[in-house]
Amino acid sequence: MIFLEWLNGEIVAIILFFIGVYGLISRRNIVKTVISIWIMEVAVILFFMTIHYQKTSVPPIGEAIKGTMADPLPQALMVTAIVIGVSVTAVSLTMFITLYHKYGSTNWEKVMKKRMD
Amino acid sequence: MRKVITLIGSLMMLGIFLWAFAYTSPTLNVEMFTYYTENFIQDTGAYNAVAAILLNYRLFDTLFEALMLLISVIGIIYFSRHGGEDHG
Amino acid sequence: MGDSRSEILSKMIGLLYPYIIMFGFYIIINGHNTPGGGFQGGAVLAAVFISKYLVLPIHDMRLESLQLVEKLFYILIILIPTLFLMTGLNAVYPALNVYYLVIMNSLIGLKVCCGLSIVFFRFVFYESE
Amino acid sequence: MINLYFLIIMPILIAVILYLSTNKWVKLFSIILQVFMVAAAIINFIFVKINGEVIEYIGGWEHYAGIALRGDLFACVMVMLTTILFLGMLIFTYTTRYINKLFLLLFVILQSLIIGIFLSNDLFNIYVLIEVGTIIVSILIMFKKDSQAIYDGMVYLLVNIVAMIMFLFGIGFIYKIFGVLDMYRIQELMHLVESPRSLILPYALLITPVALKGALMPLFSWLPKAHGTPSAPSIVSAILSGLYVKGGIYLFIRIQQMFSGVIDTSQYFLILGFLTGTVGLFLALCQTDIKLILAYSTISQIGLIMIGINFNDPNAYWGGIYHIVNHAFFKSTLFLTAGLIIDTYHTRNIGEIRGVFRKMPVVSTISILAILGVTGAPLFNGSISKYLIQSGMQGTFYDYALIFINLGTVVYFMKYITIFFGKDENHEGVVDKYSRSVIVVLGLACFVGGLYGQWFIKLLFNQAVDIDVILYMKKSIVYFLTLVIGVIVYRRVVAHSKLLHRVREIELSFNNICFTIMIFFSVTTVYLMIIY
Repeated sequence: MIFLEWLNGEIVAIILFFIGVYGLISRRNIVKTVISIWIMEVAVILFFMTIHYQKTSVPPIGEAIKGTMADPLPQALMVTAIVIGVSVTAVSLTMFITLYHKYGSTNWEKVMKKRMD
Repeated sequence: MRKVITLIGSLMMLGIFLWAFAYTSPTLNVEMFTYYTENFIQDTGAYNAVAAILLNYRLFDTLFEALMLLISVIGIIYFSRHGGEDHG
Repeated sequence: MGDSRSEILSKMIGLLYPYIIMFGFYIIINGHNTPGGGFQGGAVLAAVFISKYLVLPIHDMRLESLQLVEKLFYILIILIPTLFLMTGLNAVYPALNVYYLVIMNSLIGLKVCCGLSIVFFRFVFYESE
Repeated sequence: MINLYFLIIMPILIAVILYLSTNKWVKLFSIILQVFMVAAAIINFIFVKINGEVIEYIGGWEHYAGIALRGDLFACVMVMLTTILFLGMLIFTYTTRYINKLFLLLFVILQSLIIGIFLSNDLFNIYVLIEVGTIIVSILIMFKKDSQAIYDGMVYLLVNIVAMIMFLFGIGFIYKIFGVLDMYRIQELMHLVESPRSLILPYALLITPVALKGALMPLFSWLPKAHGTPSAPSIVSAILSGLYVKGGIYLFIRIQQMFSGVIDTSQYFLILGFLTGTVGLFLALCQTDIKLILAYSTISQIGLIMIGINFNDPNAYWGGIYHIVNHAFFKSTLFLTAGLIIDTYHTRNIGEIRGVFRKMPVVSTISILAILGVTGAPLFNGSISKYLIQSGMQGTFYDYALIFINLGTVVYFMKYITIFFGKDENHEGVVDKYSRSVIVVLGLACFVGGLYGQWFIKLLFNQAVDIDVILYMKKSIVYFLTLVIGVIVYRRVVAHSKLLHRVREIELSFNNICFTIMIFFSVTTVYLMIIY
């Protein structure tokens, strides 16, 4: 399985991150923008999960043999990051709905042009 | 056409990212990891290290995280087409 | 919207209710010893409100009172650690820390439950038209 | 000494309680809270000035396990500035209609978030604070519902969220490498790094969002949207332009400090600072909306600050830092007076506003004081900081670059100043006494900050700078020459130019803004990979 050796969590996270970036810079649909942002968020969460991870790691609960526990800090940070991400997504979707009803379009460029007039 | 150009652009950025990533330093220090896994039970009395971090060590983050939810609820009501004016 | 509900779905969710509530509170109260915690349990508890809506799509949820409750919980969430942790009481009475964790987890769980329910109901009531 | 966490927690707590109460005197209570905050910030400043830096571990967890708040002199000065400005803003709007409980809640929470950003020493904590701040700001800039600019708010929100995801990614790399999140500890551990190359990726990931927050050259397109949008109350614009942008500059200084010794990018950011200053002033020249002129002027001044703090010279550095403080005063004064003028004339177009001086003499005088400050007239605060920035770079390219930027500043303020002349009979100018006293105090601060500039720098930063009288006189002569040339340039070139009108129409779409963020990131990475 040499092919899978380099395909670890970090690389997957980076590739996912750039899928999100591609979505951001090429898609003009606002909903797809929000989805892309969430993909980037997930990529970062995945990256955090791989920090200090070993194949023998056990969950950070209870007393474990020294050195085998997974790092609890990234997990705690990611609980925070997920809550923040959910809040941001909810707010931006509400804003999108209002924007859609005001300008009648889901396209960034069209909305921008209508706003200028 | 635009999609092809942006695809190539994203791939180039990915390439630059991976280029820099290849030189990125390995782990140099794990002092927080060691500290948390060794001390959290004595320090906090919790058996779940994540809960210990969220509520004891990094409580300040948790306060603002809860604040974030509060603010986003206000934001959702405020940005909505319906209502919001009757609040506050 | 309500017409397309299936009988089976509403019956089944009706049966599942108490278990969801129990599961949510289990996650919250044992958050300091087992996997879980305030945020996770709060999300599960919010599922109760959401499934209640699926069973019985009523539109008379009082969102204002939920918001009020959420803010009251938030005041407590700030006050309790300020009085307990920042004053150094936790170093003086380490035994109290377990109670502190349980209380904080419950408060955060209930607050998150309120917050997520409001978000859900705002979208269902107002934004889905 | 008042505990630092108290400065952050207490306003939030009181704001939420006030929001829930049904008391009529909510505004009065929030002003009392602000007075207390100013007092607390001053006490802390005096304590830190006498006893040196304070580090406070929240919850008492040492060994970097908890979050640390760091109160050094710079942070304390910024906190003091924050509290003073917020007190001023709340007094300014004491009688305004749209200030309801919700506004007060958000505004006071924003204050404690800004204080948190200045005091926090933990990278992830800063991330959380900025994220909450972003949502609050996007609500605040759309607060006046009658002229709601939801597009501007949405672009502001999403652009900042994208940038902050990059910041989070950078934190991930930092944590993976150093195993801590405390900025001082990371700085201590920097010596473990073998080659600068191994830190390029985290550095670029952290500095890109910070440059966006500080509105550097290609990344400023969100700033005019946020600061110049019609739906933003003028006190929100004043706070954003005077203070919130400085959060970005402040973080920039902190992060540069953190990586100091390993990665040095001062040349890169010096050039970017020059570009920011130039592009900002050209765009400011093109605008006809008075709020947008001020917003782009902020970008141009940020360029100046960046030149100051990145030029390897102590005088220039402290000049840049002092310019942060000065800019907070004169830009908030300008935004407040512009808000009053807009309220009177019901238009933002510079061509339709005439005769402000006759109608509102106090407001106009204060505006002119602030404009003299911003353009660096002798004896005003801008002149001291600009003198200090320039004094270290005698005869270099940047010396002339600064004179050029200042010339541009004079030209676009010539355009701004036209609103004060002429006659207008149609509108009634009413300014209540609260607003008037606040702008008078802020405007006089511009003057006092210039007269006692040297003394203030000594007081605030414990830093002795010497101002050479002859050189200062020379600079004053240069200023007057600039003024004359500025008037000529404005009369001959700018007033009739068609090109400027066309530049005004250019606007980046959301996709392009994201593209510029990624380009900035990639260029930074490639630049660092080449030089190291």
